Amino acid sequence: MAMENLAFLIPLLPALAFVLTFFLGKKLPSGGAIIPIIAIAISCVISLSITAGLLANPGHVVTQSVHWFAILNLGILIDPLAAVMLSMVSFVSLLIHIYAVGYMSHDPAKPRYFAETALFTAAMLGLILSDNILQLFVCWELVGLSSYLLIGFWFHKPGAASAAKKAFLTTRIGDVMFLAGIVLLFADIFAILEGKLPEGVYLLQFEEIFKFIPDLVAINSTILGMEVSHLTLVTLLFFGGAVGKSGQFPLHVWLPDAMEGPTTVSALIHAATMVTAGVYLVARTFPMFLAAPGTLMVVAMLGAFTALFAATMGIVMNDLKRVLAFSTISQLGYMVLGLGLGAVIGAEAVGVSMFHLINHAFFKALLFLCAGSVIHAVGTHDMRQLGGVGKVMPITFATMTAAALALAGFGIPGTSIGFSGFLSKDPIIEGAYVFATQTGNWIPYLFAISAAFLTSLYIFRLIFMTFTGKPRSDYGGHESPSSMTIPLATLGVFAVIFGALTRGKFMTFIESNFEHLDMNALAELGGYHLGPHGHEPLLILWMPLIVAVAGLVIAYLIYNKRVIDMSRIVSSENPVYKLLYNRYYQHQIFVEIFSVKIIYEGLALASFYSDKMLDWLVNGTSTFLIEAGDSLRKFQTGVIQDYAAAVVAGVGLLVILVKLIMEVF
Amino acid sequence: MLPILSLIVLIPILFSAVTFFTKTKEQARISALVGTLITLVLTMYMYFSFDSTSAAMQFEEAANWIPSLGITYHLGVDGVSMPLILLNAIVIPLLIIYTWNDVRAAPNRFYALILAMQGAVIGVFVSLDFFLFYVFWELTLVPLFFMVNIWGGANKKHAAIKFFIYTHVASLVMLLGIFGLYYNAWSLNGVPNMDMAYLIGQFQFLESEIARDAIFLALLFGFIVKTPVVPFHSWLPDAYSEAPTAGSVLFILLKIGGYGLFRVMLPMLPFTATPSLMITIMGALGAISIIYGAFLALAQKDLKRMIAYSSISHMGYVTLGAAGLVSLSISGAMFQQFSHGLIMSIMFMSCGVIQTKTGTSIINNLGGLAQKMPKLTVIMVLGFMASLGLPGLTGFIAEFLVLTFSFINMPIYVIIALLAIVITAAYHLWALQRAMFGTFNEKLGDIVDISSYQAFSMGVIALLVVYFGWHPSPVLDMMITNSEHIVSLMAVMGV
Amino acid sequence: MVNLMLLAPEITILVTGLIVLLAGLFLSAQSKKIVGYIAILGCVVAMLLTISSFGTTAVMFSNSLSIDALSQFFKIVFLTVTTLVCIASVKYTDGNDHADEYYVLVLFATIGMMMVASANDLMVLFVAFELASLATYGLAGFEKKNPASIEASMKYFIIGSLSAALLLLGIGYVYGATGTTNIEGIAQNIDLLLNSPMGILSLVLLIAGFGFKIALVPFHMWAPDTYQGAPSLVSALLAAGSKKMGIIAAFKVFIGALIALQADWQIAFAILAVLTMTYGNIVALSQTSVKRMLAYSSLAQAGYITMAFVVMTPMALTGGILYALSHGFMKAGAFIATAAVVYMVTSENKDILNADHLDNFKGLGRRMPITALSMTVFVFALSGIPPTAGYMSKFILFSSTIQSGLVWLAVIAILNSALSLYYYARVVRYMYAKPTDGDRVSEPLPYVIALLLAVAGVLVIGIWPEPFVSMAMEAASVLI
Amino acid sequence: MIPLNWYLALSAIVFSIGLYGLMTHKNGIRMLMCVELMLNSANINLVAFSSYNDDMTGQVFALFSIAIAAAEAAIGFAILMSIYRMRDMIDVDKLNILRW
Repeated sequence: MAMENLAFLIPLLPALAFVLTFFLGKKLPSGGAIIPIIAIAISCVISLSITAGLLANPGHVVTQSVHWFAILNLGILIDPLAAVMLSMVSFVSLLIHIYAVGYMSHDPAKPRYFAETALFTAAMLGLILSDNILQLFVCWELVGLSSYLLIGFWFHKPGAASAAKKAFLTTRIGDVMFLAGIVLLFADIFAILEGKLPEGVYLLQFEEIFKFIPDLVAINSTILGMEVSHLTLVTLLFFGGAVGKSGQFPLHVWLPDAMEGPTTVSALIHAATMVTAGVYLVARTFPMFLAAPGTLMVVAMLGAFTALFAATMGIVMNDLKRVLAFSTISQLGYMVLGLGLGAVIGAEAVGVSMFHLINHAFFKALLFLCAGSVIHAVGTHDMRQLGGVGKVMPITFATMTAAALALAGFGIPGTSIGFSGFLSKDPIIEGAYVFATQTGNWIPYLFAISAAFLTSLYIFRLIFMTFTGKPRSDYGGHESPSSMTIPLATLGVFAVIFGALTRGKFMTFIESNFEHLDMNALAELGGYHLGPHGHEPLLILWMPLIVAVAGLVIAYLIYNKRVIDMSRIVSSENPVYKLLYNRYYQHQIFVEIFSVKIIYEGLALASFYSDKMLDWLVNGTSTFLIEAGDSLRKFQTGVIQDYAAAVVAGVGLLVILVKLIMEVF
Repeated sequence: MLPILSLIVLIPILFSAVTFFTKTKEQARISALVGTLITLVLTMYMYFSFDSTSAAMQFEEAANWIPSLGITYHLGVDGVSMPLILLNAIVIPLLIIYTWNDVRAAPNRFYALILAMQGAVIGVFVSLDFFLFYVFWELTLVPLFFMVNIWGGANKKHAAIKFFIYTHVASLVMLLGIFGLYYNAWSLNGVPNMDMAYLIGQFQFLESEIARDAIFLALLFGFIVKTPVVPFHSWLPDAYSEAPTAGSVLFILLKIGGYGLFRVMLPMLPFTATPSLMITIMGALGAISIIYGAFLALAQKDLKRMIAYSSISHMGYVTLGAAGLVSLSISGAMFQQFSHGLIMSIMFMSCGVIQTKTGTSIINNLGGLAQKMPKLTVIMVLGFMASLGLPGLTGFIAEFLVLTFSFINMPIYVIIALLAIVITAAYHLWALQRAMFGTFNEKLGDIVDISSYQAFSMGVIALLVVYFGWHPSPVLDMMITNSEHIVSLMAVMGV
Repeated sequence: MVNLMLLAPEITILVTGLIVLLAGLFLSAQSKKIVGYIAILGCVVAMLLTISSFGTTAVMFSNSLSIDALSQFFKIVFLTVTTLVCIASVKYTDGNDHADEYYVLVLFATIGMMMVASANDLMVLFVAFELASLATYGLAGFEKKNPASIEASMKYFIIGSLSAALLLLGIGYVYGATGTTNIEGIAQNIDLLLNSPMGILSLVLLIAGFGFKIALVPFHMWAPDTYQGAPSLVSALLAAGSKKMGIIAAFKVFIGALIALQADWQIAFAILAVLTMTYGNIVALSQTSVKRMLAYSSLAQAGYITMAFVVMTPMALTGGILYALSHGFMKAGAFIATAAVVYMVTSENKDILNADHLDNFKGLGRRMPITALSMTVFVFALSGIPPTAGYMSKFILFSSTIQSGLVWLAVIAILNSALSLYYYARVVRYMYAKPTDGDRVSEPLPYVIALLLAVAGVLVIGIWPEPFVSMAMEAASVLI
Repeated sequence: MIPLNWYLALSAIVFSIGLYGLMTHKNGIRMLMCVELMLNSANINLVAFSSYNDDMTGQVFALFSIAIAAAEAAIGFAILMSIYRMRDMIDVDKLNILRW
């Protein structure tokens, strides 16, 4: 098919758009936004058509490959997993670009903005359709770069500059783990092949890597007294990368700060697309995870913990965007948890997780864009100063409410009726229950269900504080222009119905991705037992809805009707509130203790002073010699008698010395 | 056939003399530019007629020089030296363009020194006779000594003399090693011969194990001081940071230490009495340089010193990759030399601009420069990103190859190097944030962006960084060919 | 049959000297310039004669003179230095009423040195040695109105006489033990000296006698004072020429006559070589008078050359001999450059005391570009930076040290050589990196010619050393 | 016949006297005389050896040496004259502007 052959254009067009916009943007209206919009639209069309093709024939994956350097290639692999992501990313990116035309209309640096978002889109699309782990890493870093640039878009604000740096550095920790994983993987493959690299085969392609899974499991190393399979190490290191990029505990600290960037950036990068790259990485290499003993347990536990941990902070934030940021972290936790459930449900976990990923992309992007719309209109992020915005901005209000319902997960269990978030989050929570029954570990389920309650609470707190009641400050405001509201409405539609439309088809489509691999055999290698499921008790099925409704009701009572007085809880006296409000003192721990005290003052200054010592040693030698010369020259007294004495003494000493040495030897 | 190698060495030296006798700045810079452009054209011609699938010496020239000592005038180029010659031939004309409108005393001498330096450095890369090699090797010291001494910063006297003597000591120790090799081979075969390949080949036949190790260590010392490698780096921060921008860039282009590792040390390595010990020494020094340099860079308050230390950190990859002993790790190390030359040129050029425009390079005294200097910021961010190893730029290719393929033989050192990556990112971003972003420091007064000359030369280098980051094969392929050759030489001994 | 043609260089110089002496009687002070040209001509002719007969071997005058490659090589060294000095002196002696005497002394000193190079008998050697010494005593005190010059001359004279006495004593003992003063005769009868209690004593006395000329620590004490105080051009002659006379004498006596005592004198020379190069270099570090610094540097250089006695391989001797030639160019050049600076400074201010102070070299790169550039070449050559004569000589000398397994000596020498870079580089820094308020001055042509010739010599030996190396090898083969 | 060692002893004594004088006296003339003493002690050696070895070389050498000593004295006095003209004294130990 012709469209398939154009697959390489998917990342290249936005990349070209980046270059064009960067250099020509200033000369075009609205910062040259039209260039990336057209480019991404074409990418989107190609992606969608390839996806359509794949839907018709899931086995017909698109592959393209060119030699890059040494023994590496650049290649394209569009299988169902990639196709879905491509379509979502290009589509959401397109909408957000259109939205940004209105949102960024007052900013003088528009060309830079559109160039950078185009760069991001290119990198993200490149990441998704990589057919090898290195190219994925390359694009992985490039999206990190775009994220850095876009968070720091308003670089003249010290907060933005600092947040950009923090985001880059924190994710960099994960990236290094990812890189270490690739290094270890390659070294192991090298060892398995006994140093004889086959000609014409690119070993870092996913398909090639998967062939080595049994050999990799067999290699063991003893680390800290534990016998660990190298596959476990590799997957854990990959997961480390995912933890950084997808804002999982403990590397999530950058994500709330990343809200310093323009809201469109938050929507595109820090909600819908880039942060899901970590989830995508795990999904992409899922066969390795499935075969690695112990890894999926770690994944599930960490995902569940992050889901709850972030949600607790979400309920106390007063900044519109920060609430959404914590919500993103929490939802990413769900996705990671979903992947971890592979331990009991196998490849289905990828389907579940990806489904949530896509749905989340729609409703979270929508939430951010709505927030952006509000901020654009009223000029503040602080919910305590808002209130009653719904009257001024009805479209925003409506779409945001739809998104909130999707996030909180409203729907009727057992049917396909419900907001998209419900239809994708529910299977994860159910999966967690299966996980609990199969492994006896209830923690993921308990965390997930508690987080579901908190999710509902914080998102409706946001809705009520922002849109209902009376204005708490004088902000004026107006409904946003149509270039903003049309994307809102489009996304709103998707947030409401996408889940319901695609539910069944989606899962099977994604699962078909791994059809050619024997997932059960892989699970055997990893020591996981995939059991049948689908017969959960009714309470378990209804539980998510129950907690969601509970959350809504409590939020309504507190923040709309003000029935419950929060003043005693929300005070600096309350240690729990203080802990949450200060975000568990992560900043203090990470920045002040870890970065400043240990890394900077400890190690860097220690090196600094040790280097001073070394330098002193070198300079000291020269000083010593010069001083020695200064003393020795005093022998040259200028008096002839002394000179004569030196000659005579020299003769005498030389006779004695020569005599002595001759005697001794 | 054109004696192209002699020409690319002699033309810069010739033009150096011409430039020295020019009267005005205009004449000086034009003469310098013409000289370097001719060199560039010749180098490009050589590059395009170069066969990157062959590990043999190409464009060889040989003539008797001092027959009574077995010294010949022997030049040649292969995949190890070609990229480095290319690097010099490309960056130096750009450097001259970069300094086009600079105001400084005695411009004729300034440009003459740049050209002399170019001739000397290329001379090192093309020499295939140890005598000639050493002659050029030492000659590279002199222009830099003058450069720092005449146009250097406040502490130039100290920096220049320290650099001069420290590296001279190292060169002399290396010379002793060459002597050892030369005479041992002489007494073995009865004829004096200074030819590099011959002497390296004779190394394995030396009877005494102590002599072999001593010779190896002496040569290694010479090379790693120049590279430089911790703990023999003390000369570098002072020299790099006190030198004028052009001097710093010339320092960066002085890749002769790492070149020596590939050309001389690696083929000899398997035949030392204790190869594994030597590998450990090299690997450990490389890894220590990487992480120690990174921490030191993090502790610096001066932008230029920070870049200097970051250079130490980056050059650690060269030593580590060389010690990795897998053909691709060696290629990675070679590529790191090439890439480091480009990246650091941007870094020092950016820093130079900041220093001349604001009068300071203390990071905390800067701030918010991006608002006044958008063009510089774009190039500088690109340079910094390349330096911290961002994929898509040259630095990543080199680091990836070195890390991945050194891991096979020395996992511990690679893990140390991996830890340093985060630190590397930290100091780069920290410096960018403090110097370029945030609110503008009003004390700095009125600042204008870089001139179009500067933008041109930095921009071209930046483009090269991107180009080779995505398409490294034009230089990487020949490196791989040669490193496979080196490894195959080692494999003969089963190391 | 005596082939007088082989003595033609000496005869030429002698005749030139006599012509100059006679001409001086009849010429006025202004027209005395002509004697300089005569002297230069004589030197050049003598040099050409020496080169043309290079490699001829002959023994003449009852076996008391021998002409061979070694003696001819050193004659070339001496004549080179004398030529350079004479050329530069044309300006120095311009308008001086005593110019004729100056040239006569220079030429006679040169004859003395050349005779030492050909001497095959200790008697001839001693007489020639003293001829050169006496002439240079006078030259050192040539500036009669300059207290420093007189003082330099006095010190040189006293220590020189003492050394002459020691040398004579040593020769006496050798003669007493072996019954002959002929070098080959001594070598044949050496058993008598070996068994004599006078053996080591005579050895050390001879070392002291020659060591005075070579300026080996501790017989060097006069050298810095004299080099500093004497007129710069005379210092050039002393450091570059007369020093080599000590070396060739030592070559002849120790290697030619006393080879059987090799073990003893090698130890002595090893000690002296290390002491000399280290002391010279370290003390030179803190000097501010350029001439004094060059004096200490020439101590260090003498230390390097002395290594040839310790190593005693054909290669080492080749290195030592080549070093003598290179050092002739480098040191003479450096002193002539200093002389040019001193000339410039004194012509600006007659009464200045420390005309050779480092401060006067500030900004020389702008004030006297040719002088500064030449000086740069000389000091870099002295420190052994390629491609110069200094590097080439060090290359051969140090490498031969490694060859014979004396790694410790090579390491000491190498470290010393690195250390020396400090004070040499400082001169360069003063010339190019220090600002000055002085204007550009025109450099006198004779100085410029002498400097450029010396630069050419330094670079030619550095870049195309083959003819020189093979000549030095031939010379070395005479000894071993 | 007087044994050779007696001559050698005499020569050594004369040399030592000369050396002592050279190192203790300040007056230039006296130092010059001491130097002459030392040279002559060496001459004694040469002549003694000559006679004991039954070889004329030593005596010829001594004659040369005496001639050289005379020349040396001439130069020495000339230098001392210059010093005297400049400073009105010939104390050699005052000559120390050149040092260190």
